[in-house]
Amino acid sequence: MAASPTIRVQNEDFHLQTEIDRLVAGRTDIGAVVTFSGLCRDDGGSLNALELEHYPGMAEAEMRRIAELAIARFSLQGLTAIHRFGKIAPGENIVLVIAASRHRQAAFDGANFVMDFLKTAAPFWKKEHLADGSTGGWVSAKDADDKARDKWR
Amino acid sequence: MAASPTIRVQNEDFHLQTEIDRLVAGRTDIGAVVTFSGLCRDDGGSLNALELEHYPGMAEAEMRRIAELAIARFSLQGLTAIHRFGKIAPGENIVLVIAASRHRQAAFDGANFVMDFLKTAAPFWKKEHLADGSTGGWVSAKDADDKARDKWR
Amino acid sequence: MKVKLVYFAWVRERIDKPEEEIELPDAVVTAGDLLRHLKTLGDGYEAALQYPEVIRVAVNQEHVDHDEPIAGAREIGIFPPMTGG
Amino acid sequence: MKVKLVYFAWVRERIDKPEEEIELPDAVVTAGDLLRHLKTLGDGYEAALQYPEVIRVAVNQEHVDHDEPIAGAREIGIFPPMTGG
Repeated sequence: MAASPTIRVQNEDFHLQTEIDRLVAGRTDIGAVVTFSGLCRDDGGSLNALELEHYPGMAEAEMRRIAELAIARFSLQGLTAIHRFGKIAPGENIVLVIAASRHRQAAFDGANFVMDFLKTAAPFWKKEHLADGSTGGWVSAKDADDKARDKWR
Repeated sequence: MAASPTIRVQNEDFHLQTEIDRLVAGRTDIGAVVTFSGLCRDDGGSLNALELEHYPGMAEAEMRRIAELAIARFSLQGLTAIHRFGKIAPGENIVLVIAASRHRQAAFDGANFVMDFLKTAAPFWKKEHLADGSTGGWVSAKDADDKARDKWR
Repeated sequence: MKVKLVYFAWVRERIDKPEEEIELPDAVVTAGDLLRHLKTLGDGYEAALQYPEVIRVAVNQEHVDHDEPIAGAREIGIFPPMTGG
Repeated sequence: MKVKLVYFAWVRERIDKPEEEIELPDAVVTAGDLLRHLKTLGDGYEAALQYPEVIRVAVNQEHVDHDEPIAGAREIGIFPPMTGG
Protein backbone atom coordinates (compact mmCIF):
# COMPACT_ATOMS: atom_id res chain seq x y z
CA MET A 1 0.00 0.00 0.00
CA ALA A 2 1.37 3.41 -0.97
CA ALA A 3 2.26 5.76 1.87
CA SER A 4 -0.22 8.57 2.51
CA PRO A 5 1.36 12.03 2.48
CA THR A 6 0.98 14.62 5.23
CA ILE A 7 0.04 17.97 3.67
CA ARG A 8 -0.46 21.24 5.54
CA VAL A 9 -0.90 24.89 4.58
CA GLN A 10 -0.60 27.08 7.63
CA ASN A 11 0.27 30.53 8.92
CA GLU A 12 2.29 29.39 11.91
CA ASP A 13 5.85 28.09 11.79
CA PHE A 14 6.58 24.36 11.65
CA HIS A 15 9.07 22.37 13.68
CA LEU A 16 11.25 20.14 11.54
CA GLN A 17 12.25 17.68 14.25
CA THR A 18 8.61 17.14 15.27
CA GLU A 19 7.67 16.42 11.68
CA ILE A 20 10.55 13.96 11.15
CA ASP A 21 9.76 12.19 14.42
CA ARG A 22 6.13 11.86 13.34
CA LEU A 23 7.22 10.28 10.06
CA VAL A 24 9.76 7.75 11.36
CA ALA A 25 8.60 7.01 14.92
CA GLY A 26 8.41 3.30 15.65
CA ARG A 27 9.51 2.30 12.15
CA THR A 28 12.54 0.27 11.19
CA ASP A 29 11.91 0.09 7.44
CA ILE A 30 13.17 3.63 6.73
CA GLY A 31 16.86 3.97 5.86
CA ALA A 32 16.98 7.52 4.55
CA VAL A 33 15.23 10.78 5.37
CA VAL A 34 15.81 13.92 3.32
CA THR A 35 14.37 17.25 4.40
CA PHE A 36 14.20 20.48 2.45
CA SER A 37 13.57 23.75 4.28
CA GLY A 38 13.02 26.88 2.23
CA LEU A 39 13.74 30.08 4.16
CA CYS A 40 13.02 33.74 3.54
CA ARG A 41 16.34 35.16 2.30
CA ASP A 42 17.44 38.77 2.33
CA ASP A 43 20.91 39.24 0.87
CA GLY A 44 20.90 43.00 0.78
CA GLY A 45 19.16 43.84 4.04
CA SER A 46 16.43 45.67 2.11
CA LEU A 47 13.59 43.23 2.80
CA ASN A 48 11.22 43.59 5.72
CA ALA A 49 9.09 40.53 4.95
CA LEU A 50 7.63 38.34 2.25
CA GLU A 51 3.86 38.07 2.15
CA LEU A 52 2.70 34.67 0.95
CA GLU A 53 -0.75 34.53 -0.64
CA HIS A 54 -2.37 31.22 -1.54
CA TYR A 55 -5.49 29.74 -3.08
CA PRO A 56 -7.15 27.98 -0.12
CA GLY A 57 -8.26 24.45 -0.96
CA MET A 58 -6.43 24.32 -4.27
CA ALA A 59 -3.04 24.83 -2.57
CA GLU A 60 -3.55 21.73 -0.42
CA ALA A 61 -5.01 19.77 -3.34
CA GLU A 62 -2.04 20.54 -5.65
CA MET A 63 0.48 19.75 -2.91
CA ARG A 64 -1.26 16.43 -2.31
CA ARG A 65 -1.30 15.61 -6.01
CA ILE A 66 2.46 16.36 -6.29
CA ALA A 67 3.21 14.38 -3.13
CA GLU A 68 1.31 11.34 -4.40
CA LEU A 69 3.17 11.47 -7.72
CA ALA A 70 6.47 11.51 -5.80
CA ILE A 71 5.48 8.60 -3.53
CA ALA A 72 4.57 6.46 -6.54
CA ARG A 73 7.55 7.45 -8.68
CA PHE A 74 10.23 6.98 -6.00
CA SER A 75 8.52 4.29 -3.87
CA LEU A 76 8.71 6.56 -0.83
CA GLN A 77 7.90 5.25 2.64
CA GLY A 78 6.62 8.63 3.76
CA LEU A 79 6.27 12.23 2.63
CA THR A 80 5.41 15.46 4.42
CA ALA A 81 4.93 18.85 2.76
CA ILE A 82 4.10 21.99 4.72
CA HIS A 83 3.79 25.46 3.20
CA ARG A 84 3.26 28.64 5.21
CA PHE A 85 1.23 31.69 4.20
CA GLY A 86 1.05 35.25 5.54
CA LYS A 87 3.96 37.56 6.41
CA ILE A 88 7.32 35.85 6.79
CA ALA A 89 10.45 37.71 7.92
CA PRO A 90 13.99 37.08 6.62
CA GLY A 91 15.48 33.99 8.27
CA GLU A 92 12.06 32.42 8.86
CA ASN A 93 10.79 29.18 7.35
CA ILE A 94 8.54 29.19 4.27
CA VAL A 95 8.27 25.58 3.21
CA LEU A 96 9.23 22.12 4.43
CA VAL A 97 9.39 18.86 2.49
CA ILE A 98 10.41 15.55 4.07
CA ALA A 99 10.88 12.36 2.05
CA ALA A 100 11.55 9.00 3.69
CA SER A 101 12.63 5.89 1.83
CA ARG A 102 14.62 2.68 2.08
CA HIS A 103 17.60 4.00 0.10
CA ARG A 104 19.16 7.42 -0.06
CA GLN A 105 18.77 8.42 -3.71
CA ALA A 106 14.99 7.93 -3.62
CA ALA A 107 14.72 10.23 -0.62
CA PHE A 108 16.88 12.90 -2.31
CA ASP A 109 14.94 12.61 -5.57
CA GLY A 110 11.56 12.58 -3.84
CA ALA A 111 12.18 15.80 -1.92
CA ASN A 112 13.78 17.48 -4.95
CA PHE A 113 10.87 16.47 -7.23
CA VAL A 114 8.27 17.77 -4.79
CA MET A 115 10.06 21.12 -4.47
CA ASP A 116 10.39 21.55 -8.25
CA PHE A 117 6.68 20.93 -8.82
CA LEU A 118 5.57 22.82 -5.74
CA LYS A 119 7.44 25.90 -7.05
CA THR A 120 5.76 25.76 -10.45
CA ALA A 121 2.31 24.27 -9.80
CA ALA A 122 1.17 24.96 -6.22
CA PRO A 123 -0.89 28.17 -6.10
CA PHE A 124 1.23 30.42 -3.87
CA TRP A 125 2.48 33.93 -4.63
CA LYS A 126 5.11 36.07 -2.91
CA LYS A 127 4.93 39.83 -2.44
CA GLU A 128 7.88 41.79 -1.08
CA HIS A 129 7.54 44.32 1.72
CA LEU A 130 10.66 46.46 1.89
CA ALA A 131 12.48 47.78 4.94
CA ASP A 132 11.73 51.38 3.86
CA GLY A 133 7.99 50.69 4.20
CA SER A 134 7.29 50.46 0.49
CA THR A 135 6.07 47.45 -1.45
CA GLY A 136 8.65 45.80 -3.66
CA GLY A 137 5.93 44.22 -5.73
CA TRP A 138 5.17 40.63 -6.60
CA VAL A 139 8.05 38.22 -7.07
CA SER A 140 8.31 37.11 -10.71
CA ALA A 141 8.25 33.47 -11.72
CA LYS A 142 11.63 32.23 -12.93
CA ASP A 143 12.38 30.33 -16.13
CA ALA A 144 14.95 28.40 -14.08
CA ASP A 145 12.11 26.94 -12.01
CA ASP A 146 10.35 25.66 -15.13
CA LYS A 147 13.62 24.14 -16.31
CA ALA A 148 14.21 22.50 -12.92
CA ARG A 149 10.74 20.95 -13.16
CA ASP A 150 11.33 19.74 -16.71
CA LYS A 151 14.33 17.64 -15.63
CA TRP A 152 11.80 15.09 -14.29
CA ARG A 153 10.21 14.49 -17.72
CA MET B 1 35.44 33.41 2.34
CA ALA B 2 34.40 29.77 2.08
CA ALA B 3 32.20 28.39 4.84
CA SER B 4 33.94 26.14 7.35
CA PRO B 5 32.29 22.74 7.78
CA THR B 6 31.24 21.23 11.11
CA ILE B 7 32.50 17.62 11.29
CA ARG B 8 31.89 15.20 14.12
CA VAL B 9 32.42 11.47 14.69
CA GLN B 10 30.69 10.36 17.85
CA ASN B 11 29.10 7.47 19.69
CA GLU B 12 26.10 9.38 20.99
CA ASP B 13 23.05 10.30 18.95
CA PHE B 14 22.73 13.72 17.31
CA HIS B 15 19.76 16.07 17.28
CA LEU B 16 18.88 17.30 13.83
CA GLN B 17 17.01 20.44 14.88
CA THR B 18 19.89 21.55 17.12
CA GLU B 19 22.33 21.14 14.24
CA ILE B 20 20.15 23.06 11.77
CA ASP B 21 19.59 25.86 14.28
CA ARG B 22 23.34 26.10 14.82
CA LEU B 23 23.88 26.43 11.07
CA VAL B 24 21.22 29.03 10.25
CA ALA B 25 20.80 31.00 13.51
CA GLY B 26 20.94 34.75 13.01
CA ARG B 27 21.52 34.46 9.25
CA THR B 28 19.34 35.83 6.48
CA ASP B 29 21.53 34.82 3.54
CA ILE B 30 20.45 31.16 3.56
CA GLY B 31 17.48 30.29 1.34
CA ALA B 32 17.66 26.50 1.35
CA VAL B 33 18.64 23.82 3.85
CA VAL B 34 18.75 20.15 2.91
CA THR B 35 19.33 17.48 5.52
CA PHE B 36 20.06 13.81 5.00
CA SER B 37 19.61 11.37 7.87
CA GLY B 38 20.74 7.80 7.42
CA LEU B 39 19.01 5.35 9.76
CA CYS B 40 19.64 1.76 10.74
CA ARG B 41 17.09 -0.22 8.76
CA ASP B 42 15.79 -3.70 9.44
CA ASP B 43 13.28 -4.87 6.88
CA GLY B 44 12.98 -8.43 8.04
CA GLY B 45 13.12 -8.04 11.82
CA SER B 46 16.26 -10.20 11.94
CA LEU B 47 18.72 -7.46 12.94
CA ASN B 48 19.57 -6.68 16.54
CA ALA B 49 22.07 -3.90 15.82
CA LEU B 50 24.69 -2.60 13.44
CA GLU B 51 28.15 -2.11 14.88
CA LEU B 52 29.97 0.79 13.28
CA GLU B 53 33.75 0.66 13.36
CA HIS B 54 35.84 3.61 12.21
CA TYR B 55 39.44 4.74 11.76
CA PRO B 56 39.83 7.48 14.40
CA GLY B 57 41.46 10.59 13.02
CA MET B 58 41.23 9.52 9.40
CA ALA B 59 37.42 9.36 9.56
CA GLU B 60 37.19 13.01 10.59
CA ALA B 61 39.90 14.01 8.09
CA GLU B 62 38.13 12.32 5.15
CA MET B 63 34.78 13.78 6.13
CA ARG B 64 36.33 17.25 6.29
CA ARG B 65 38.01 16.80 2.91
CA ILE B 66 34.70 15.73 1.32
CA ALA B 67 32.83 18.57 3.02
CA GLU B 68 35.30 21.16 1.76
CA LEU B 69 35.04 19.81 -1.79
CA ALA B 70 31.25 20.16 -1.56
CA ILE B 71 31.40 23.71 -0.17
CA ALA B 72 33.68 24.81 -3.01
CA ARG B 73 31.83 22.97 -5.77
CA PHE B 74 28.30 24.07 -4.82
CA SER B 75 29.12 27.43 -3.15
CA LEU B 76 27.48 26.26 0.05
CA GLN B 77 26.84 28.70 2.90
CA GLY B 78 27.26 25.98 5.49
CA LEU B 79 27.78 22.26 5.87
CA THR B 80 27.53 19.85 8.80
CA ALA B 81 28.43 16.14 8.70
CA ILE B 82 28.09 13.88 11.74
CA HIS B 83 28.74 10.13 11.74
CA ARG B 84 28.13 7.84 14.68
CA PHE B 85 30.14 4.78 15.69
CA GLY B 86 29.46 1.86 18.04
CA LYS B 87 26.29 -0.24 18.27
CA ILE B 88 23.23 1.24 16.63
CA ALA B 89 19.78 -0.37 16.84
CA PRO B 90 17.20 -0.47 14.02
CA GLY B 91 15.40 2.87 13.76
CA GLU B 92 18.35 4.81 15.21
CA ASN B 93 20.38 7.47 13.43
CA ILE B 94 23.73 6.61 11.80
CA VAL B 95 24.69 9.70 9.84
CA LEU B 96 23.58 13.29 9.34
CA VAL B 97 24.52 15.71 6.58
CA ILE B 98 23.18 19.27 6.39
CA ALA B 99 23.86 21.58 3.46
CA ALA B 100 22.81 25.24 3.44
CA SER B 101 22.86 27.50 0.40
CA ARG B 102 21.20 30.43 -1.30
CA HIS B 103 19.27 28.33 -3.81
CA ARG B 104 17.66 24.95 -3.50
CA GLN B 105 19.51 22.85 -6.07
CA ALA B 106 22.93 23.61 -4.54
CA ALA B 107 21.70 22.43 -1.14
CA PHE B 108 20.29 19.21 -2.63
CA ASP B 109 23.44 18.56 -4.65
CA GLY B 110 25.76 19.41 -1.75
CA ALA B 111 24.13 16.96 0.66
CA ASN B 112 23.85 14.26 -2.04
CA PHE B 113 27.52 14.68 -3.05
CA VAL B 114 28.72 14.45 0.56
CA MET B 115 26.71 11.27 1.14
CA ASP B 116 27.99 9.60 -2.04
CA PHE B 117 31.64 10.27 -1.14
CA LEU B 118 31.16 9.58 2.53
CA LYS B 119 29.81 6.11 1.64
CA THR B 120 32.78 5.26 -0.55
CA ALA B 121 35.72 7.13 1.00
CA ALA B 122 35.17 7.74 4.72
CA PRO B 123 36.71 4.87 6.75
CA PHE B 124 33.66 3.33 8.46
CA TRP B 125 32.59 -0.31 8.41
CA LYS B 126 29.33 -1.96 9.43
CA LYS B 127 28.99 -5.32 11.12
CA GLU B 128 25.62 -6.96 11.65
CA HIS B 129 24.53 -8.42 14.96
CA LEU B 130 21.48 -10.60 14.46
CA ALA B 131 18.44 -10.99 16.69
CA ASP B 132 19.26 -14.68 17.25
CA GLY B 133 22.54 -13.68 18.93
CA SER B 134 24.77 -14.59 16.01
CA THR B 135 26.94 -12.30 13.93
CA GLY B 136 25.68 -11.62 10.44
CA GLY B 137 29.15 -10.62 9.33
CA TRP B 138 30.47 -7.46 7.78
CA VAL B 139 28.27 -5.54 5.36
CA SER B 140 29.65 -5.70 1.82
CA ALA B 141 30.45 -2.59 -0.18
CA LYS B 142 28.02 -2.06 -3.05
CA ASP B 143 28.85 -1.36 -6.69
CA ALA B 144 25.81 0.92 -6.69
CA ASP B 145 27.61 3.18 -4.20
CA ASP B 146 30.62 3.49 -6.49
CA LYS B 147 28.30 4.31 -9.38
CA ALA B 148 26.47 6.92 -7.30
CA ARG B 149 29.81 8.55 -6.54
CA ASP B 150 30.88 8.49 -10.17
CA LYS B 151 27.89 10.60 -11.22
CA TRP B 152 29.80 13.63 -9.83
CA ARG B 153 32.71 13.21 -12.27
CA MET C 1 -23.83 30.11 -17.29
CA LYS C 2 -23.26 31.65 -13.88
CA VAL C 3 -19.84 31.06 -12.34
CA LYS C 4 -17.80 32.13 -9.33
CA LEU C 5 -14.47 33.74 -10.25
CA VAL C 6 -11.62 33.99 -7.72
CA TYR C 7 -8.56 36.16 -8.29
CA PHE C 8 -5.10 36.05 -6.71
CA ALA C 9 -1.92 38.14 -6.37
CA TRP C 10 -1.61 40.99 -8.88
CA VAL C 11 -4.62 39.79 -10.85
CA ARG C 12 -6.69 40.30 -7.68
CA GLU C 13 -5.07 43.69 -7.01
CA ARG C 14 -5.69 45.01 -10.52
CA ILE C 15 -9.28 43.78 -10.76
CA ASP C 16 -9.58 45.10 -7.21
CA LYS C 17 -11.72 42.33 -5.80
CA PRO C 18 -10.94 38.84 -4.51
CA GLU C 19 -13.94 37.18 -6.12
CA GLU C 20 -17.24 37.72 -7.87
CA GLU C 21 -20.07 35.83 -9.49
CA ILE C 22 -20.72 36.63 -13.12
CA GLU C 23 -23.02 35.48 -15.88
CA LEU C 24 -21.06 34.28 -18.91
CA PRO C 25 -22.24 34.74 -22.53
CA ASP C 26 -22.79 31.50 -24.48
CA ALA C 27 -19.82 32.34 -26.72
CA VAL C 28 -17.43 31.77 -23.82
CA VAL C 29 -16.44 28.12 -24.19
CA THR C 30 -12.76 27.78 -23.23
CA ALA C 31 -10.56 29.25 -20.49
CA GLY C 32 -9.00 31.49 -23.14
CA ASP C 33 -12.45 32.73 -24.20
CA LEU C 34 -13.14 33.62 -20.56
CA LEU C 35 -9.95 35.70 -20.27
CA ARG C 36 -10.77 37.56 -23.50
CA HIS C 37 -14.30 38.23 -22.28
CA LEU C 38 -13.18 39.48 -18.84
CA LYS C 39 -10.69 41.84 -20.46
CA THR C 40 -13.61 43.81 -21.93
CA LEU C 41 -15.25 44.46 -18.56
CA GLY C 42 -13.29 47.57 -17.56
CA ASP C 43 -9.89 49.16 -16.93
CA GLY C 44 -8.99 46.93 -13.98
CA TYR C 45 -9.71 43.76 -15.97
CA GLU C 46 -7.83 45.24 -18.94
CA ALA C 47 -4.76 45.88 -16.70
CA ALA C 48 -4.93 42.45 -15.06
CA LEU C 49 -5.33 40.52 -18.32
CA GLN C 50 -3.16 42.67 -20.61
CA TYR C 51 -0.93 39.65 -21.40
CA PRO C 52 -3.39 36.75 -21.20
CA GLU C 53 -0.72 34.21 -22.27
CA VAL C 54 0.96 34.45 -18.83
CA ILE C 55 -2.30 34.07 -16.88
CA ARG C 56 -3.11 30.72 -15.27
CA VAL C 57 -6.63 29.35 -15.01
CA ALA C 58 -7.95 26.70 -12.63
CA VAL C 59 -11.40 25.12 -13.01
CA ASN C 60 -12.81 23.71 -9.78
CA GLN C 61 -9.30 24.09 -8.29
CA GLU C 62 -7.48 22.18 -11.02
CA HIS C 63 -5.10 23.75 -13.55
CA VAL C 64 -6.46 23.92 -17.11
CA ASP C 65 -4.87 25.02 -20.38
CA HIS C 66 -6.36 28.01 -22.20
CA ASP C 67 -7.86 25.83 -24.91
CA GLU C 68 -9.78 23.63 -22.46
CA PRO C 69 -13.54 24.06 -22.07
CA ILE C 70 -14.89 25.48 -18.82
CA ALA C 71 -18.34 23.91 -19.07
CA GLY C 72 -19.52 22.66 -15.68
CA ALA C 73 -17.22 24.96 -13.72
CA ARG C 74 -18.52 26.01 -10.32
CA GLU C 75 -15.40 28.03 -9.44
CA ILE C 76 -12.72 29.41 -11.75
CA GLY C 77 -9.42 30.71 -10.35
CA ILE C 78 -7.46 33.29 -12.35
CA PHE C 79 -3.93 34.16 -11.29
CA PRO C 80 -0.32 34.90 -12.33
CA PRO C 81 2.41 32.22 -12.51
CA MET C 82 3.04 30.70 -9.09
CA THR C 83 6.01 31.80 -6.97
CA GLY C 84 5.74 29.70 -3.82
CA GLY C 85 8.24 27.33 -2.34
CA MET D 1 61.97 1.02 7.65
CA LYS D 2 59.88 0.63 10.79
CA VAL D 3 56.20 1.46 10.45
CA LYS D 4 52.99 1.28 12.48
CA LEU D 5 50.26 -0.75 10.81
CA VAL D 6 46.60 -0.36 11.82
CA TYR D 7 43.92 -2.82 10.75
CA PHE D 8 40.15 -2.44 10.58
CA ALA D 9 36.99 -4.52 10.18
CA TRP D 10 37.51 -8.08 8.84
CA VAL D 11 41.17 -7.38 8.07
CA ARG D 12 41.64 -6.68 11.79
CA GLU D 13 39.62 -9.76 12.77
CA ARG D 14 41.55 -12.11 10.49
CA ILE D 15 45.00 -10.76 11.42
CA ASP D 16 43.66 -10.85 14.98
CA LYS D 17 45.21 -7.61 16.19
CA PRO D 18 44.23 -3.96 15.81
CA GLU D 19 47.75 -2.67 15.18
CA GLU D 20 51.44 -3.53 15.27
CA GLU D 21 54.82 -2.07 14.51
CA ILE D 22 56.88 -3.98 11.97
CA GLU D 23 60.21 -3.63 10.22
CA LEU D 24 59.83 -3.62 6.44
CA PRO D 25 62.37 -5.14 4.02
CA ASP D 26 63.94 -2.68 1.57
CA ALA D 27 62.17 -4.43 -1.31
CA VAL D 28 58.82 -3.10 -0.05
CA VAL D 29 58.37 0.15 -1.98
CA THR D 30 54.68 0.52 -2.82
CA ALA D 31 51.43 -0.11 -0.96
CA GLY D 32 50.96 -3.19 -3.16
CA ASP D 33 54.41 -4.49 -2.18
CA LEU D 34 53.44 -4.10 1.47
CA LEU D 35 50.27 -6.18 1.03
CA ARG D 36 52.21 -8.92 -0.77
CA HIS D 37 54.84 -8.91 2.00
CA LEU D 38 52.28 -9.06 4.83
CA LYS D 39 50.53 -11.99 3.14
CA THR D 40 53.64 -14.13 3.78
CA LEU D 41 53.63 -13.52 7.55
CA GLY D 42 51.19 -16.26 8.54
CA ASP D 43 47.75 -17.80 8.15
CA GLY D 44 45.86 -14.81 9.56
CA TYR D 45 47.60 -12.42 7.16
CA GLU D 46 47.02 -14.88 4.32
CA ALA D 47 43.28 -14.98 5.12
CA ALA D 48 43.02 -11.21 5.49
CA LEU D 49 44.89 -10.41 2.28
CA GLN D 50 43.74 -13.31 0.11
CA TYR D 51 42.31 -10.90 -2.46
CA PRO D 52 44.66 -7.94 -2.19
CA GLU D 53 42.93 -6.07 -5.04
CA VAL D 54 39.93 -5.30 -2.80
CA ILE D 55 42.06 -4.08 0.13
CA ARG D 56 42.38 -0.32 0.76
CA VAL D 57 45.56 1.29 2.05
CA ALA D 58 45.94 4.66 3.76
CA VAL D 59 49.34 6.26 4.39
CA ASN D 60 49.36 8.73 7.27
CA GLN D 61 45.53 8.62 7.17
CA GLU D 62 45.20 9.42 3.46
CA HIS D 63 44.00 6.94 0.83
CA VAL D 64 46.71 5.72 -1.57
CA ASP D 65 46.58 3.49 -4.66
CA HIS D 66 48.44 0.20 -4.59
CA ASP D 67 51.12 1.50 -6.95
CA GLU D 68 51.98 4.50 -4.77
CA PRO D 69 55.20 4.47 -2.69
CA ILE D 70 54.90 4.26 1.09
CA ALA D 71 58.26 5.90 1.84
CA GLY D 72 58.00 8.27 4.81
CA ALA D 73 54.91 6.57 6.21
CA ARG D 74 54.55 6.78 10.00
CA GLU D 75 51.20 4.97 10.04
CA ILE D 76 49.65 2.73 7.41
CA GLY D 77 45.99 1.72 7.60
CA ILE D 78 44.87 -1.49 5.92
CA PHE D 79 41.17 -2.24 5.59
CA PRO D 80 38.32 -3.52 3.42
CA PRO D 81 36.14 -1.26 1.24
CA MET D 82 34.23 1.23 3.36
CA THR D 83 30.57 0.68 4.22
CA GLY D 84 29.67 3.70 6.33
CA GLY D 85 26.94 6.27 5.75
